Amino acid sequence: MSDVRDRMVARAAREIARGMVVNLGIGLPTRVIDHLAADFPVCLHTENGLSGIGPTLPYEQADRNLIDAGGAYVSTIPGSAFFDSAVSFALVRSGRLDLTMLGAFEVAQNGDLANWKIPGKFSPGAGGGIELAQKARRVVVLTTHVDRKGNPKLLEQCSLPLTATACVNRVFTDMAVVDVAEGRFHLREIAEGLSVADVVKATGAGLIVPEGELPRF
Amino acid sequence: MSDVRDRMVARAAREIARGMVVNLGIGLPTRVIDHLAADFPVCLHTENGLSGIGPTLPYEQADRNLIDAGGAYVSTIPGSAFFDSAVSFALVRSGRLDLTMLGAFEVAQNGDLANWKIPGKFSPGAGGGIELAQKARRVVVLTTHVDRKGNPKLLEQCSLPLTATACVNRVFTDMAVVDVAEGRFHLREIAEGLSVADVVKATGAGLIVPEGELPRF
Amino acid sequence: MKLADKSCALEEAVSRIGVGATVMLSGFGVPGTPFALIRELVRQGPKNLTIIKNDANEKGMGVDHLLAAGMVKKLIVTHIGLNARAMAMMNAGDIEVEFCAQGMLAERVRAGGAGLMGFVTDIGLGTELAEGKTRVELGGREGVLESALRADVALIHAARADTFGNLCYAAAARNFSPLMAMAADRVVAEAEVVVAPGGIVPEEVHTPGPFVDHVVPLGALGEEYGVVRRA
Amino acid sequence: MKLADKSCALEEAVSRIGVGATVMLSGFGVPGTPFALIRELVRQGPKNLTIIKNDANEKGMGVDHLLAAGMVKKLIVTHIGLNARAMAMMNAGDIEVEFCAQGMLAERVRAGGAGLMGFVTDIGLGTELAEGKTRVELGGREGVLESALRADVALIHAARADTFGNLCYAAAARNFSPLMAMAADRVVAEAEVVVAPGGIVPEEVHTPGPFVDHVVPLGALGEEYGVVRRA
Repeated sequence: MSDVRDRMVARAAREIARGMVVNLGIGLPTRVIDHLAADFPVCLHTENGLSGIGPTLPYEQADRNLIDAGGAYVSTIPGSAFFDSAVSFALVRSGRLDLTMLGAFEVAQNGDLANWKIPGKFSPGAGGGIELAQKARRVVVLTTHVDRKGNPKLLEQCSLPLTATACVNRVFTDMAVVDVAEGRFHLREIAEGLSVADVVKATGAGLIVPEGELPRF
Repeated sequence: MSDVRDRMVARAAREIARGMVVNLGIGLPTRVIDHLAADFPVCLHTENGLSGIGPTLPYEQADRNLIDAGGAYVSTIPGSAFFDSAVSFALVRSGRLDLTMLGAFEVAQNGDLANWKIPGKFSPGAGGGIELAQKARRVVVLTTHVDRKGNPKLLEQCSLPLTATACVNRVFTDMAVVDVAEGRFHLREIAEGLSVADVVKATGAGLIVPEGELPRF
Repeated sequence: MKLADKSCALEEAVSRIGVGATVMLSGFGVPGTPFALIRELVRQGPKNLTIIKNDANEKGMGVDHLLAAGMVKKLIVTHIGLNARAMAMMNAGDIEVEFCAQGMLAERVRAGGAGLMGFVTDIGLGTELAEGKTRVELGGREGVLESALRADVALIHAARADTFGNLCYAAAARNFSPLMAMAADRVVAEAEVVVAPGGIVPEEVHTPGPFVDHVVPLGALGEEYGVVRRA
Repeated sequence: MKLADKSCALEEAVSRIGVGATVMLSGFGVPGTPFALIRELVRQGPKNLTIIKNDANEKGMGVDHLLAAGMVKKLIVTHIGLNARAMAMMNAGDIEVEFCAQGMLAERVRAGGAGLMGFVTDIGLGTELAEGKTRVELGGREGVLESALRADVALIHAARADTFGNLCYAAAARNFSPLMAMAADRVVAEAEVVVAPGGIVPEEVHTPGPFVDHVVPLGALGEEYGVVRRA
């Protein structure tokens, strides 16, 4: 993982407050685990039926029945619990999930999220993402600021099918930390070595930039 | 319990086929247990969350957490399972309950059952009776043939609020075994010492009487 | 990572139940009724409560104390036949009583706990239980709409808990507990035994810790928890 | 009273799945997938099946065998991204695929198992998942109607069973099993270990025996059940 992505993930980890119940999506979000201290009180949830995820295990030590929703072999910690898929999403939908971190294809300035389908190209099904995005108390996105072709992922409007409407609270990218509030993107922090102009240029919607020096990550 | 009621309960016990899952309502139906052999394969269900009810226990041997829906202290048998109230009624509504035996205030010739409410006099709530009556694969009623005032309980139409419509398949009384089919009562068996005329007289609706000698219980 | 400690004193756990609150109480008869939490609620005395419970317990037990103290505005229950005070207060118009079929109460609470708005069922069709409910056609069949129930607070009795709030219930004391423990904004569990995280096997947890806000260790159990000798 | 013995041989347990049947399969990825029952189903070969499962497994495993054998008419799933054959067959129009949000699939199966007709939810509102679904207003909020799912047969993998059909699941292999085990007219459970009634503590049962029709003891587990090394 590149240095800036590692800093971005480390920064995102600070989003997690003591005592939260948190679901980390497949990909970059899962790597947030590496930045949580062993004695930090947090309950990680995975939608296939486990609260209290412990460290990921190498194949040699893996329990064949103990995976997370991304298929990684994980472990338990003291106080872990297993449950069925209905209970797992009851937890999500009834407001017991304090925070979810998700990937994104596109985020719109009103908080719309598209991260599950590219019509004609990629339609594997949404899995549990719909409910995580719609119902977690706080939704943050971890993503590159632009796609592989250099096109911005933060947009005025999403062009792809939505995962959920007006759900994203904050976006962590390899360039910036951006809040979504009152229908606009707000620049909060900026990666080391970049200028505000770099971020503005890479963003496909208006970006409200506060006065003064921005925190760096 | 009077001799004829005991014979009625014993007769009702023969209604239970091998391997059935059965719910026995409060009162007379519960006494059916005493007529089931120890090696007879049957799974008794109680709606407060137990499959595989074992014998009722005296207070000295009771487990404070182990009651049936009527509040009696019961026991488990090898293979018993506990579950919550949602699972318990899932079992009832999804067709896994082969048979229920219930009490009745009134049964109509179309199978309507009234057994939970006497407006202005007795309105304690229906408990689990509504779903047992509506959803058990087979519903049989155990009741006296007439009420305390001598009025018939088997009627052309129920006058009391219904528990469920067209649900009763068979009625065991202290006078007779009566089937409900095609909107009519059909006399099947008769208690020792009674005549068909006795039963007809005590029944508040037409009673189809087959040719020939009726079985006695 | 480790899991948070949610241990809480009895008084504090119950203290945020305000006037007019909706409170779910676990239990079917004696098994599962959180008698200690109810006694503390009576001591604190908020009025105008809406109580959601299977039944109204018996005289001198559980819900009956709330009724005697005049704290109850409404009961949502399946059966109150064993509590003469509840019957009398209902008949006198001193409390409102909403009766549900038992499995419907379980499902309505569960729907609330599962973050659903309601469900469609054919239970009660053709009886007065379906009166006034919205009819819905689904898959060519007719049903009625039943709405989800949620509460401000759920008071739950558990046989065992760990300090993170994982709960286990004994025998038929389970009944409404796992459902109500999902369906309230604040979930308080009293537990006969409280262990450290790791003291309950993950496969044997009945209510996962994330649903629970406070764990109250019980000391010696009061008389109400015991076998009831009715004879 | 004693409880019935539902032990059954593999071949017989699967034999009543006919052409055109709807079949639920437990499992989320490898954990919980009833690989032995699926292999026997492939051997028996009924066509035009509708398969309800969280996912389509990976290449050479579970559902993929059914797809390869041309036995599948329709998949009702949440995600098939790890099975290129399923994606290709969908894109070619060889199979129909109905996608559900994962928690919606869980709830639709559970509703079927709970004898409900459906439920009302706000999940998917404002997205294409809500398109074509009936709108319902409940408690002043708008939702969509989701219909219950049931199957002719559910094939379930359990870690332990008793001969009456009480089931226990291991770790994250539980996922859809307790839901599907309620939601089919015939429920077949394969089990790694089968014990006599009494061999499972009543409080630790995950699926109560009355829901289960057949218990198939597994011998040594095939390779498919093991840890998948993707690297």
